[in-house]
Amino acid sequence: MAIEYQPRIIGFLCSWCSYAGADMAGTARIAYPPNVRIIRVPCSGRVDPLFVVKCFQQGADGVLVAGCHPGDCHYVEGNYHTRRRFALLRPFLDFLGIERERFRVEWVSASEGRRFSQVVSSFTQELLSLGPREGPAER
Amino acid sequence: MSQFMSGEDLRSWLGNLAQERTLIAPIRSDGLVLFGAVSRAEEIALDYDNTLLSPKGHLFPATDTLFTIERREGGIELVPASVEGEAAIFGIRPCDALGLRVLDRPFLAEPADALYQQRRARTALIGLSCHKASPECFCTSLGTGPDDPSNVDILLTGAGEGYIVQAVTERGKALLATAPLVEAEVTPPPAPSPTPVPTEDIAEVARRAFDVPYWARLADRCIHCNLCAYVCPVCYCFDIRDHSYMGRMERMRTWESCQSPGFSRIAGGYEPRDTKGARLRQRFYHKLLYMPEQFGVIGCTGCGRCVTSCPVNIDIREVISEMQRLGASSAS
Amino acid sequence: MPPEVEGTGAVDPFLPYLATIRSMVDLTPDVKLMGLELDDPAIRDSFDYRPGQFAFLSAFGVGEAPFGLTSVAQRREGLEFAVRRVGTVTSALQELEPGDKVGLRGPFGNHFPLEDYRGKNIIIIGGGIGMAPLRPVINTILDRRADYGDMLIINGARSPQDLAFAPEFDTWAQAPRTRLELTVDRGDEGWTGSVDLVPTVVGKLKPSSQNAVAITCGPPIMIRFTLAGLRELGFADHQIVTTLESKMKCGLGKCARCNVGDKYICQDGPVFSFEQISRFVEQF
Amino acid sequence: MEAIERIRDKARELLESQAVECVIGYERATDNVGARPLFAYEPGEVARFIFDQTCHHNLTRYLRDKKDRTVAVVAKPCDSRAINMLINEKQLERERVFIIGVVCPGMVEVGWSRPSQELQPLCRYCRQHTPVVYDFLAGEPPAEEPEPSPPYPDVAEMEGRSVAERRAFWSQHFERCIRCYACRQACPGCYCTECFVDRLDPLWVGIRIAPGENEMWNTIRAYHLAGRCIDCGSCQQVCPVNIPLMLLNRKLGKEVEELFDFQAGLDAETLPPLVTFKKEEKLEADL
Repeated sequence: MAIEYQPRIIGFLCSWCSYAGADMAGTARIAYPPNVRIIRVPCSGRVDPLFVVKCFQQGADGVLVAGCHPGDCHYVEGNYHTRRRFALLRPFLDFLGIERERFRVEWVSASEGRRFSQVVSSFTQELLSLGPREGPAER
Repeated sequence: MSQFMSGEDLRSWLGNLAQERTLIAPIRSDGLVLFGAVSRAEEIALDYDNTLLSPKGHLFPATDTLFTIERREGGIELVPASVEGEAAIFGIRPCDALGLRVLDRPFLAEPADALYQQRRARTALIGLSCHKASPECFCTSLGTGPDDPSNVDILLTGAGEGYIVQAVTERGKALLATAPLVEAEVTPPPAPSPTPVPTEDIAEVARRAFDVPYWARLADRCIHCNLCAYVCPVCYCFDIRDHSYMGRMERMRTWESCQSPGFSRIAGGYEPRDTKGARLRQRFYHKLLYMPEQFGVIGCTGCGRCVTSCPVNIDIREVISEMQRLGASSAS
Repeated sequence: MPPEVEGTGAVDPFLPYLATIRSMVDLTPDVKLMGLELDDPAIRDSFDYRPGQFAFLSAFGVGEAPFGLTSVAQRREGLEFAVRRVGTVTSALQELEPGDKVGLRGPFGNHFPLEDYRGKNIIIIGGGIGMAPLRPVINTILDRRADYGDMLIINGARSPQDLAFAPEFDTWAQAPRTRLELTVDRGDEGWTGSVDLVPTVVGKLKPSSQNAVAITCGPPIMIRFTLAGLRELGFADHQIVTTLESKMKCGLGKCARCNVGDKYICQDGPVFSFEQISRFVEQF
Repeated sequence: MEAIERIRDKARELLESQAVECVIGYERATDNVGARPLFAYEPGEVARFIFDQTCHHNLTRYLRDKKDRTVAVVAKPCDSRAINMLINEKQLERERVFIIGVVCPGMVEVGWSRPSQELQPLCRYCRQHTPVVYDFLAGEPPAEEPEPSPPYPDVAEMEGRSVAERRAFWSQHFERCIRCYACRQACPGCYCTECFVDRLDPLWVGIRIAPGENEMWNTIRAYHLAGRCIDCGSCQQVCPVNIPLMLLNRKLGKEVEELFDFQAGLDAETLPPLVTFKKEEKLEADL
């Protein structure tokens, strides 16, 4: 029997909001798909677009960047930069042939455990329907 | 009387050759002519001046795995890379064939570079004489010429509807055993004559032209990309590092250029060649003085690739002429 | 033995020997002394080297870098390298522990011509990690003390804790006809010795150039001023020997990274007298 | 007076009065067809200057090599935008550069020894024929700047293809990259002391010259120029293997223009979009 395709998602979560939100989902026993590998970052503004491209190059099926809602950044304005940076990266990835659906930026606060679970679920569903990325990333 | 092969017969012979060994030949794609592996003779470009990159990459690849590193039960095993099968490069120009002869000096010197040595031993060179001299060509000033057979196994020279075939080496003769050759009375067209460049006593001149302001002035223009080294049939500097990907470890070597800023910077940050002028001079001195001193050969074959591809027109022909002038004047 | 290159009878020169780390000792905050044993007994027995020679050490998965052999072959105490943390390979090597595997290629290069120095007075001038290739020179001379004249060792470092071979200082200082002078750029509370730059100490001590050889290794700036000082004291360029550092990648005279004029530092060097260096077209 | 005469006169005047150490302009290349940069230090050298439709090099790239000197540079409109960009990014002091602006007729496609009348595609989309900043202008500015519509036909064409086609297109191009870094070296905006591709720790781009690593290199380099690329096309011009690098830059340029109404280097004061933000703006992640 063929092994069922399971998308691999790399999730960069801001330590103050989204990571805490993911934690909240865990302690509240809210289930979400196990497809996301979480990397905790101090701020979503720490996520260099290079990290995202590197993830795709190394074989990720999807990349999630999650941070505090605009206005709630622990570092006051980190996520405003995040917002601009990735508003540019997303169409650029698409232009390179990496479907825009494979990359998401989401705002998830520390209290939004349920929202985190929904984000991961819907992202996983979307990636499942897209199917695996074409060809190995590294040749 | 010469051995002769029609254009059609050449394609069919090459097609057969591609079945029995890896055949590297010029291919035209996106307006560029590059050497690449071909499986069918139709893919081969026959009407080209010269390829964008020299064929050195098929013996000394831009990226080469020296060995793989395998972790086994706490221990480590090193698995050397191996070279499999026979190969032939078709369409190599005499300048590039000389380039390989020059590369032999460092790479086959004891202890020989294993991968290069194996590839060299297994690769037949089927040369193609030049039908014209491009404006940048100056091979005749460097000891070869448009129809020089001395560094190939077989040399083909276009004549009329086909090619005059010279079997130069025993290996060449063996390869031609199955070729549809005919005896014919054909005269080759006169060899084109590239514009000469004054290379006489260049090493002597170079010694005297070392400390001149010319190098700093020339380097004003240089943007220090690696292009000249990468297109050159002779440049052989390389870098070695490990590459890890998903648990797989390889020791790799890649092309490197003496023009890249960190090329000679040592641990701790000291940079012996810390000016643009010193770096640029190194390129020409390695070719024109150090290689002659060390190996007895000039590290340039007159292919002209660096001339055509330099984004800012640093033209080795002009540099050589300037060195002649500067070396002569500082002697007097 | 590494496998032969198919059909040539030769050995792939890029393939390192495997070796096991036997000891890792902190010498300074950023230098560790790595003791190695080659895994293959046949190679271990035949592996011979001289002071001044170097080898490449591999941190597998990262890469390899050249290091001077700092042990003495005749002592048969295993191979020792002083590894200072300066880049990715040295950092990876410092992370390793006894029992871990490294790769080793070598020995490469020429060596200090100690045979030619018999009967001469020897001045050793080392700065920082530059003492690493000089340590086997000192220890070889101490092992054959009668063969050589007086020995003056000048060892400088940034601070007292950066004097890498401190555990051996007593042995050196107490050896017959041997004088050890230590100096630091910045002292600390316990430091009672000299606080001076190495070239200044050379100027103060004024070693005689009569029947003498000066062997020096250290940062380029130290070498430059030491050279000037020694010349002032009457040392001819052929009496001053150093070991050149360069960004080598192969050690085989192939990668051309260490090319200076018609010399490859990895094969023609790394040991040169200043008489030889002054004949280079390009000066380092 | 011809533009070239005015350039030569101004250059001679600047050198004779020692107002500048050197004048960076163009001279004829050794193929007698193309142009190459010329650094004139002596008034006697100014006769070698040329200016025509083969002078495609962006000479502002050299200004960082002469950072502590006062120099004059011949700048086309796109090049002049690089000067603004560099001043904005504190890489250049306005006082240290004398800008000899040239009205640009558009550059032609030139290959070694291959003369051509064909306008470079990039120049067909150009919206500035007069430099945006200069101290002296050689040539008469056109009555009004043309507004090509739409300004990004090349990008739009690529956007019209399927994701799979785009992926195939780029992997085919990136596969050819030999990582000579001529694109970086020719770019006025690429001035990092240590480029991400040269970093060993952390290692972002592996030593292999292979498609995956090449893709990393080319895409991240383009992204680093998002909102900074001044559309001069130097990277693409120098690429030995004809990778359409400007298509990457122009895609980002188009997005920047649409999202933030910004074009790099039009002035030296407006902050490029990725170093600033507006709290109230609504971008994709908020929708």
